Amino acid sequence: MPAFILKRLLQALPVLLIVITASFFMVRLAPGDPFSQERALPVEVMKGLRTYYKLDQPLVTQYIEYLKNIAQGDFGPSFKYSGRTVTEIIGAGLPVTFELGAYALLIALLVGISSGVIASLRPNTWQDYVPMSLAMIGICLPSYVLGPLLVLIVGIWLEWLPVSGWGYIPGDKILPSVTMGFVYAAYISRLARGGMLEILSQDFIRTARAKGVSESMIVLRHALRGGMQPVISFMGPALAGLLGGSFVVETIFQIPGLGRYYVQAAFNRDYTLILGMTIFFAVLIVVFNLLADIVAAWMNPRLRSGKSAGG
Amino acid sequence: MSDSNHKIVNRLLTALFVLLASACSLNYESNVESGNRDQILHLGNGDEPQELDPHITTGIPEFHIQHALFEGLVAKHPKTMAIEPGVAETWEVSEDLKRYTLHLRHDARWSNGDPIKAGDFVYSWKRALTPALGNLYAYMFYPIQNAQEYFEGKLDDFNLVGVHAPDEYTLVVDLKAPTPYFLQLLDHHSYFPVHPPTIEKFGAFGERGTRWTRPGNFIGNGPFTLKEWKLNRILIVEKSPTYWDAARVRLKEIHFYPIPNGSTEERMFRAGQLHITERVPLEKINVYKRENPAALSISPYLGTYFYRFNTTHKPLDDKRIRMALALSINREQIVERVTKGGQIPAYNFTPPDTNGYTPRARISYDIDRARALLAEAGYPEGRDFPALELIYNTDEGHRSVAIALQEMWKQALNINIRLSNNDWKVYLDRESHLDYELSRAGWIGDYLDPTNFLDLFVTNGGNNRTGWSNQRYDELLNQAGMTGDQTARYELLQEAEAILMEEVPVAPVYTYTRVRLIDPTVRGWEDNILDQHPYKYVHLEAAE
Amino acid sequence: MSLLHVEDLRVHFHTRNGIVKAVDGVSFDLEKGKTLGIVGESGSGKSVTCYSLLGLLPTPPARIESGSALFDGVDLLKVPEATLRTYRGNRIAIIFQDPMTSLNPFMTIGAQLIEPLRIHMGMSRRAATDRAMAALREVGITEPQRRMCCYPHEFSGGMRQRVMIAMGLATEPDILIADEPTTALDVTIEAQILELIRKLQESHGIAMIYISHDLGIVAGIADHVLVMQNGVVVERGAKAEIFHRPQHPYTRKLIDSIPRSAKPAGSTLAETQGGSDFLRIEEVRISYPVASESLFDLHQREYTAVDGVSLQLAKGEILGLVGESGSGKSTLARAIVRLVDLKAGRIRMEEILLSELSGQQLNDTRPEFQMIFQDPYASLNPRMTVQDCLAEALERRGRKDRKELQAEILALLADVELLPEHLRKYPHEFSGGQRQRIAIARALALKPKLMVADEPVSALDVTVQAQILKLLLELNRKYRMSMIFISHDLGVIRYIADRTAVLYQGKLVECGPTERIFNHPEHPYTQKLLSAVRTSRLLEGAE
Amino acid sequence: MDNARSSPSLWKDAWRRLSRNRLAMLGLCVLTVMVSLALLTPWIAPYSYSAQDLDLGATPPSGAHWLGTDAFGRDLLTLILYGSRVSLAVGFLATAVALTIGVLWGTVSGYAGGRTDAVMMRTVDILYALPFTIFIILLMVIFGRNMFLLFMAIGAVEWLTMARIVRGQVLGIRRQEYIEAAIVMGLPRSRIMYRHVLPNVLGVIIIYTTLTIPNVILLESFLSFLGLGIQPPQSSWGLLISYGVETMEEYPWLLFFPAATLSLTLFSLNFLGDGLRDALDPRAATD
Repeated sequence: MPAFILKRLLQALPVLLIVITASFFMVRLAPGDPFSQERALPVEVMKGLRTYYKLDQPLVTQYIEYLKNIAQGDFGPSFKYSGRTVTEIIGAGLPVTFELGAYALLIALLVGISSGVIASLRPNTWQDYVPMSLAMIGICLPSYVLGPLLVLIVGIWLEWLPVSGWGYIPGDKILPSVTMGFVYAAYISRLARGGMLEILSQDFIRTARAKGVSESMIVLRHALRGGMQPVISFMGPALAGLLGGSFVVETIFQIPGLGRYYVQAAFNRDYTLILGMTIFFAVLIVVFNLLADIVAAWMNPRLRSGKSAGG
Repeated sequence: MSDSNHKIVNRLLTALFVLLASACSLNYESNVESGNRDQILHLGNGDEPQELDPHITTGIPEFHIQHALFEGLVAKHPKTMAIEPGVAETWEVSEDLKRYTLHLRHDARWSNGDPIKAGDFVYSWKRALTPALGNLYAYMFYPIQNAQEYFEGKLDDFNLVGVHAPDEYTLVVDLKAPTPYFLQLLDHHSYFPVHPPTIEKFGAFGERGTRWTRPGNFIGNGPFTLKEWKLNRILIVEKSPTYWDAARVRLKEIHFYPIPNGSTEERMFRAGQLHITERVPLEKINVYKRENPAALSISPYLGTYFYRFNTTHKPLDDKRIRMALALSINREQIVERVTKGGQIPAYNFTPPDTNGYTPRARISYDIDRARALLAEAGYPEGRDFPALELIYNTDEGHRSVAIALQEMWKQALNINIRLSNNDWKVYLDRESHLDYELSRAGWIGDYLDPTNFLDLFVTNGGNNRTGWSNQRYDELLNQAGMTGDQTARYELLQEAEAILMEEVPVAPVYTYTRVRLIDPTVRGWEDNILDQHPYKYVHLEAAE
Repeated sequence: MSLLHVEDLRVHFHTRNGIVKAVDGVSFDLEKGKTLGIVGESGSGKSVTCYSLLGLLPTPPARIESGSALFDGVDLLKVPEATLRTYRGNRIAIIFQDPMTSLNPFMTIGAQLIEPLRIHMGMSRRAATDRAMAALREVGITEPQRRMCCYPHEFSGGMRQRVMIAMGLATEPDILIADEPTTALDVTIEAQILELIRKLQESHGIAMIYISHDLGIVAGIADHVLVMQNGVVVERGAKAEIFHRPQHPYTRKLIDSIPRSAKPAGSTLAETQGGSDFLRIEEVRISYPVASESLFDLHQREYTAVDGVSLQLAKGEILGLVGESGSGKSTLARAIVRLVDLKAGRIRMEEILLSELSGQQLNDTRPEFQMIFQDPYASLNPRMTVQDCLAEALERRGRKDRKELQAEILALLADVELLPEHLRKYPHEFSGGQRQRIAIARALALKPKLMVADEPVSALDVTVQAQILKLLLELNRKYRMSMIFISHDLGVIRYIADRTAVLYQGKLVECGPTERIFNHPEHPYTQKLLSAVRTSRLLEGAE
Repeated sequence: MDNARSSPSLWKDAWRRLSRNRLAMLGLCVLTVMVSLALLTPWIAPYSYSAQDLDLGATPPSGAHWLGTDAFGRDLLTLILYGSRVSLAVGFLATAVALTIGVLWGTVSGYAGGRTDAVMMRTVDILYALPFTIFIILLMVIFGRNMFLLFMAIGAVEWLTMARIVRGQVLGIRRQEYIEAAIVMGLPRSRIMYRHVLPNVLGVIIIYTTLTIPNVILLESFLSFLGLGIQPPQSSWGLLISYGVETMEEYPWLLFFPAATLSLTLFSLNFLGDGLRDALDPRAATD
């Protein structure tokens, strides 16, 4: 297992390098200038800016320079937010995004797993159909619909919860977390149901029943760990998505997270910020895919040691 | 089996109920309530400010904040936009209208208590004209003698530029030509002063992005000073005790919220989290008109919404075609049914009553004439007319106007227009490279003068972007630039405007309005055509 | 008054394809301290009978139509679920057939052992742990402290079955139901487990229901025997009566199916062909990398499964390969068909050096040597009909026109005694024996010169086992096919193999003509193996 | 046709079983109706898709406009019908692209294992991490804008997850004895993957596909915002929904009907998907 982790971490290096290289050139090839705007720029200004940000040098030189800088942890200044470095911008959004992602994850897991498990206990009865229909609605209700809908109902009509913000007013973290978590909950619910149905038909569940274990304990102690395997493998990319932030949710709820930069930095052609965000996201992907594999192994003892016993 | 399941279900339902119940019991004071008590104005401010340095920024959100943090040599009356004293208490203009002598008030102070000297302005303007800084608004200085030459590097010695400080409290500015609107420019953020020791403390003279604009480092000279700036979250300014007119300032703090999304902003306003919004989503305007007209504020805005024609592209190189397209726009319907924000149909390019100038030339709504022109140009009843592409940057409002126009042109002229939205930078790229056929555009005036609009279309002007060129037009504008007499000047501009409306490189659609939601407790916030709101006149008064 | 009295039990399965009468009027009594054996082939309803007593059948589709099961004055078939739960694992315990799937792979052995003690006896965690460790010790597991923290996959099959037994006995039940507890185990282990169960039963005075398809084992352990066929009891009586004076033809068939004779005369081809160099296995060594446990230990450790084995096989000869699990016999078989690579040594078939082939060359040669797998269900693609499966194999030798293909398929079916109407069916629709016939037909379709059969009959009922063995012998003769036949069942080997090789811990310990090995085993391990058979098959000893 | 060679019996049997599943057939019917409506739209739509009535504006459902009109006075039913042409085409075709690449990639990666697997899966990681918005903008610049590109762009992102999921399944199946049996038979790798591995991961593929289609339909609206994809006056469900959200308080029908249409499609897809999965599992029928 540890050798496996080490191997995967070593694989991460070329992955990151390729991501950086590809993004670097993709970003430069994209049409549009980081400094262009409605009002025409005087040639002198443009020249001044390009010199200032060293965009007048050959692309390869810039690339090598960039690699050198990031090796030292310097991601450069943002082009758009000229007074801030990329590191500072990401650093400012990171805690918020992670917190939101963590709450959303919690909600997604709680709601998703419990509804999926409940549905699996009595397949093809109302107890199955109700949560599964909700899950399907969750899948077709994207967060840009669900978010405003929740705000309208809970925030404005019922006046139960704040409509926006993050940590300004007590309770303002609830709606964004729910909005972000719900879509994932829908997927998890379906996956959990499938996994549980599979496990509940296994022989060892019969063994547990033969031991006189109560139904709830059978679910909690005997079936859950195995039944969650599909959820775990889904969680790798999902976690990266959750913790990488969401443009939509952050915009709807006015949350100072990172998600908005994926789209905005690209729109602004903020070269350094795009690259910074890409690297950040790539690290998340690598780490969480690895983590998902590790957790899967931890949850499933058979995968823990390299090879199963017996011939 | 089933009873234990029910137990699980019941437990979950109980947990859900407890969660909701605890959520309901949350009771909080809204921003508006607490703001009214403490004189804190909560303001929606569009995008996150990219920077606070007045010599670097170009955006409106930054401008709003800079107006609280800095003060120029002169200021404007909140309602009439008439020039008022700012840092300069008095000023004289020479006979030939080319020399301004400004006398700085002695009690003007930086927020750290330093007195503001005339030399600070020379320093600041030199900084604003340093190419390395990349000041996009450097051209605002071009009326000043040799400023353009210095900025373009043709001149190295700043002493030759027409700005001097003969003593600590006098500033002399020499202009290239009589510029009737020059005083207005002094209230523009690019003319704002910066505190030289602070600039030097945090970086080199011409260095971008230093930390001098951060809370704690920042020194300004406006009625407010920077208290807190959290990225994408909030920017707080508080009343500056060193401001010379501090007695008049009644607000204790202003909270600027960067809210890029209009729907979010509107919901925040409704939940009492904002006093004033930056805008109102299209579809909400009618709702407020109907249900809460008191909160809706619509005021004319110095800006024109128009369409550019690529005059280098067939068949748009034919002015008859351009005219036909321009004539068949039902502007009344667009402002009433599509934009809905009280916009004024625009039949000429310069907005009406721009500092006393109202263009006489008009493009009317005349479908019959449009059809005749189209037929004359070789496309009777729109036959064989190529499907032109109309580009616009991705935005709900632009899309709506484009959809309406598309159908209008189809109905009136039987021609097909393809719409194509582009992301902002691609749109700019295509427009400036004349890689388009029709393009949506807008122009907001920086100062109250028709040349601010008509200058756009001089040959090879950076903002022309239509490929259109007219010698007479260029001459007229050049002449107007030399003319000091306002009446004679306006006559020249009228003629230029007439040429523009004859040749139609652009089709004006409407004159902008500013649509905001304003809480009734806000006082002293006046509507004006430049959308400038000197905060020192604003205060909050809770309605009893 | 008997401990358990079952009267007219009827269990039906209501499926989409109609009602299956799985148990149709079964009655029996179980006395304290006695053992009741229930014998029958798979599908005879013996397991369903026992599961229904504890409410372990999935409802639907199963439904108990009638009957009663009085235990301790209570009708087990009628009490509510909650009451029944207090009996399960407490007063009535059950040991399931397959210890691989019946233990929860996600929980430690300890956690699973402790569970019934905590539930039924209300023991503290500590007391339960002590009791569980004692139970482990009782079933002969050393170092119980350490084993408690292990997961099932870390145990061998025999150990797992011991754990299952310990779990069943820990609460000291009144009745123990053992559902084929040794079927999946090696002979030597089977003997140990049976011995263990019997000892424990005696010392605790437990009544037991022992279910098996193997009459030999039931004969060794039961007091009374019930023979079931198609949900009905066809014969019942004391052990000796059933075995020595079987009344019902089915019972007789069951007894006759037990392979205990030598290879039928005249079925041997090898001598007539002469020479023994059809297949030469020379000094073969095979090893696996073992995952390292520590981050800093990066060099791979190896586990040697087969260590320097040399064997020869003549054309048309059947070589039996014997050994317990872990002896390397399966690994060797897989190496011969090139599913596993050799670390050293060579394998040569006629002129071809099998062990050196690779890529396209290997693929082209593959039809020459085929394999029959242990589990016919796992080795058949669940989504292919018999038609598709055989057609694919036949076309491996080149495309054929439809008629020719169909004719060949039918010929193959006839060879393995399947019917044409089976062609459209999927593997799951067949019984175990039929599935193995399909697998054999698939292997035959390629007309191999060498057939490697890895425990081809171990998963089958005795009667079916006999049929398949007969079939293999016939095919061997008909196609003059050489065969390597792997089994842990010595009876089977004795019946089919010309020569027998014994593997122990990856090494070849003995090799020679089958009858010689059986009558005069030389190596101590071979002797132990043979004596184990004698202990478990008491019937043979009695004869 | 030579049935022994070409189509395995699996599909024929699957269809037979599927036709007995009432929910699945209901789903299939609804989808068929949707697709036919989409195909017939130009003939059956009550209004022209570009016809505006600015003076009418947004009106709730009425006799003249069954589902109401939008702010331009356009008939919502017409918009949804024309939108279905775009959304269904995108939903099915882009998913097909994603499916093809993802399944191929995942199968090969999972089946080959070892270094090949590592390289292929890390490639997936890389593609996950690349900045999508920039990628789309680049695509448009290089290839111009058209529907084909839209499918490619959507396929390019959606196949990644598909590949991961398929690989996971294939890893499990690779060690099955029937795969070893196929190897021993000397079947070429491609055939083993196609005939033995793929049919046994179909269940998961189908379920994930039914989840991908709505995803793709909604993704289209994002791409349309970027300028890739469709342009007004054309419409799609995704666009109608996202514009409907903006006006949900004033004109709730503009959100409700497009969202309901999408949900109906998804429900049908799900029923069909579940049915198909069961139908493709020969064991499910009698167990």
